Amino acid sequence: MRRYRYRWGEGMWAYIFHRVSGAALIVYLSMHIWVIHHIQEGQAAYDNLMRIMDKPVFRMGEAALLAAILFHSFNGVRVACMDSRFGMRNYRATFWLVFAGSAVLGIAGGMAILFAGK
Amino acid sequence: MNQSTNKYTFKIFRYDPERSPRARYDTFSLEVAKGMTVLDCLQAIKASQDGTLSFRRSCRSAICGSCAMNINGKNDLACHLQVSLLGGRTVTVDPLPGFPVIRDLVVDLEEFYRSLERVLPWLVRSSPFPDKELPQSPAERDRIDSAVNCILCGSCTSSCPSFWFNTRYLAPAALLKAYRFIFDSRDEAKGERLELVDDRNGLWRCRTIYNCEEACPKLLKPNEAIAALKIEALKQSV
Amino acid sequence: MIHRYDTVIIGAGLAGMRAAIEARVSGSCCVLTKVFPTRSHSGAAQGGIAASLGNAGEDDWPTHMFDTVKGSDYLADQDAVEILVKEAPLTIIDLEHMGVPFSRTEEGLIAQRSFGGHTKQRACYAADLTGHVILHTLYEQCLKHAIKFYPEYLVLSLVLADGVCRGVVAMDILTGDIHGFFGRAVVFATGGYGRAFKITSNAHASSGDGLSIIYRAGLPLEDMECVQFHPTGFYPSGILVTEGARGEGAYILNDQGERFMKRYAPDRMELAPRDVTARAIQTEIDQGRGIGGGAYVHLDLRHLGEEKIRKRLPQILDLAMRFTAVDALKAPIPIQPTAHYSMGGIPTDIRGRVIGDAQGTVVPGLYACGECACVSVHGANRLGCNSLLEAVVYGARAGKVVCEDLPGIEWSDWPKGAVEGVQGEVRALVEREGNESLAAIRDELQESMQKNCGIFRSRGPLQEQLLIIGKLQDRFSRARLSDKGKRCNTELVEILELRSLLDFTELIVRGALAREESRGAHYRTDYPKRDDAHWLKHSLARKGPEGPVFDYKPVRITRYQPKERKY
Amino acid sequence: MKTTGSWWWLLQRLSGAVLLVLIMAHFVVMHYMGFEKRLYADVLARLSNPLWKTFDLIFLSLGLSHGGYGLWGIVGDYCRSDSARIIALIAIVTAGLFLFSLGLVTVLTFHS
Repeated sequence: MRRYRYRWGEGMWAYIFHRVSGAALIVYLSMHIWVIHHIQEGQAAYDNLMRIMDKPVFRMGEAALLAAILFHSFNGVRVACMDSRFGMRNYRATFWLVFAGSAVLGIAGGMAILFAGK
Repeated sequence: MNQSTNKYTFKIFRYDPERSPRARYDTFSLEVAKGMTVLDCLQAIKASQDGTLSFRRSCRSAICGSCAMNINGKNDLACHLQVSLLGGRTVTVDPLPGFPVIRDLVVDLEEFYRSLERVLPWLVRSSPFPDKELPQSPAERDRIDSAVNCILCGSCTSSCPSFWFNTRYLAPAALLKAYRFIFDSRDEAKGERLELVDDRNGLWRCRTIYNCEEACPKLLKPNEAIAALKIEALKQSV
Repeated sequence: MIHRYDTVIIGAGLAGMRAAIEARVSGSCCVLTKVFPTRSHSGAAQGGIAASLGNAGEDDWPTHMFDTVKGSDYLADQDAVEILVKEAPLTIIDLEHMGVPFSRTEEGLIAQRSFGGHTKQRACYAADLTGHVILHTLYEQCLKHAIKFYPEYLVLSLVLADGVCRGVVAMDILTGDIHGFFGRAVVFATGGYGRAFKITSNAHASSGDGLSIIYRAGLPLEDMECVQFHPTGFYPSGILVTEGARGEGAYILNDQGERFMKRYAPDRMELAPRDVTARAIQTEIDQGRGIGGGAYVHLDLRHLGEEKIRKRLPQILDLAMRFTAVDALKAPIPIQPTAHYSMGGIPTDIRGRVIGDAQGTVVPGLYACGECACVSVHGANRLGCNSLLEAVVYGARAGKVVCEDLPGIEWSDWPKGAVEGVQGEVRALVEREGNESLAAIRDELQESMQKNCGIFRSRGPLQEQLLIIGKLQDRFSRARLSDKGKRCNTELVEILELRSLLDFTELIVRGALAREESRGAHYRTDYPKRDDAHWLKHSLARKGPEGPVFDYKPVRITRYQPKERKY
Repeated sequence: MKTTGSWWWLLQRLSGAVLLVLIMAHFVVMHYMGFEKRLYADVLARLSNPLWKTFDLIFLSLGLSHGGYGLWGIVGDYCRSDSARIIALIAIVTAGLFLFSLGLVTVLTFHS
């Protein structure tokens, strides 16, 4: 474990969050495609499934999905811009910008999902 | 004023496979005078408390790169870091992460040195040399300034998570070396070198973590060199 | 284990690697080095490398030669200097073609700046990292030519049989194993010995191991009393502040803010040679005109302007902040003289072959170049920028001469028991019982050398120093190691380095005591004048049955007859 | 066409940029335009529109390729054995193709 003993900074967290959110999105996308595939089984079965998906626990999942999408997207833009030296140089500040942006939008959007139609 | 002294605690990583397969931390208490660097303290500990403490050191003026180690969690040169500026009364000293430890603070840099050799690290020219120097404008020279100032201490590569997980990765130091020649106006092997860093353990393994930017004791920015190389590689393909 | 190479090179600084690049042509070649090649102390050279390129105003080699000879206080061998300065321009061009990233003029030529003792702008530089960039470029060239390195090998002894050099015995520091290196040609490029002094610009590794090995093998060492003190080292560490700072126009100021060099070298001011400037600074300090009466004066860069400082002296800016906590843009830097360079060393002829006596008898198979060698191009005082030049010019020459000589050198036999003898010696050292501390002996040696054999010398302190060294040598025989291991035993390395220091500091002191005159860096307050009638000669010290024995050989004077030296 | 890594690198960034737009649109429609948008009838209506069909197909293929390449990058970061890398590559491509065909079938064959 000595190999990984380092003072972890913003760059590390950005990397880990990006990786974890990316992996989570892959898992979600796979499930999503699989679930939507069930639309072939007819209206009743599908709408029933959608209603189950509307339960609070799944809504929380959706909120988490939103947060993952937001962070992964914004950080992706950050990395691309920093790599191509497009205006951004400070990796710490841009991380916090991305973090704050996805947190604010994620919480606001997540609330909207959780309490929609209630 | 110069006489004001202070007690510091040094927590130092110890490992000597000849004696024990287990690593441990030893703590030493030391009176630190004003202006003493971490290296001065290690020397003092070795001289008066424990002669078996092993570490590399040479120039003690921040140019040879021997004494790169992990101090309070950050890679740096022990010789140019004043203890009083570290903040806190405890200084934790570890060997550079990511490299196998030979003994105490001495790490095996063999793989690090080999990685440099993978980027054709010398000036290549096929056209004939003039009798005089090859002309180069000050602006062209400035372009490689940060890269030629690299002292090969290994701090950046050691701080790179991509390197920890895959030690075949070229890592920041070797990529900086590649940059040094790719952007040298006198060199004529740009394309060849770009192909070398395009290796599957090359340039694209950089995950933009930016630990290298912070780790470099000479305040060079290997990350910017890597970014420039990515763009250059792209330009070559289109 | 015995390794066989046609050429065995010891030391991977500028001289060693440059020699390797030449020597590889005529057979197998390896380089042993105590520290990894790019960690060699050549890399700490900052200001520049001299050559009469004429990129910044008219210049030619005779002027360079005269400056060098005058700088040496006429102790340099002029045939050797002539080779040095004549080959200098092509050597620089050659380095540039290898890839050395020199700083450039607006026209795209190699930039040149002024330097102490040089009457023209002839220091080719790369900001204030000249040694660093040349060292790294030579390492890159060695990689290109696939030269075999043995990094972190400490050479322990020279293998001589029937007066012929057969190789060396070295210890792999990381494993503690002792290896024999059997070679037809052995090139010493082991650097200097600044670590003999407390305040030094030199690396911890600059402990003069090569010189001590030569001395212990019964061969002579030349002009050991000539030790250069660099005028500007950071206070209190002694770390180097390049002469290039003054080359760019920095002032040296005393407590009254006076540019006191006008009293010591009115024509050259801050750009007087190092011996003159260092003595001037020390005199100011000794007479109580150091800053606040302390042991340092000021080096003021501020009037150069931020842009020039950042561009040409970036390293000094960084080091000043880190080692003296001074922002050189806003305040003057505290400086003091610091032990810097050893003009003396292993005597060689102008082809880099080591000579074994005052008559110039060559030791077959043994070569030396760089700071450890004494050709002598620096005489009693080296000019700044001439050391990198010497390392590269004479390194290459040694390599070429090896190529010429190799066809005439037969493989002989490796003397039986050479490795085992050293193994036993090292074992005995590790297992020795005693109560003396290695660090205490080293500290006392360095402190007393600084005090008694520093910039100003005289009979009393020198004699006292001889007694001190005698006592320390005695204590050394009872020094005990706490580290009994084999793997990466750095304490063992330190005690071996201390053994070297104790060997040759005695030669420095005895040489200084014998030379009853003041010449270049060697200054005797009891003999403040140069004495050409008696002392225009090189000293040679070799190991006798009861301590060192001195002999002398004449200085080779070709173009410039000695005259009064004024700046 | 010599430094092939740069192409993949560029494609990953371009697909990422397009996905950023698509996913926002998709998410807004599916989660903020009312629950009925997710039900059978609405989905059916949307998929009858060739524009939405195209949208979904682009979204599907870019999402899978971006994700698949990302996964391949992760494998490359941690995995040094060649055989394991090949197995991982086969697994990623197979899974990607399978999911793509599944999605393709859903989008193309589902209409009234």
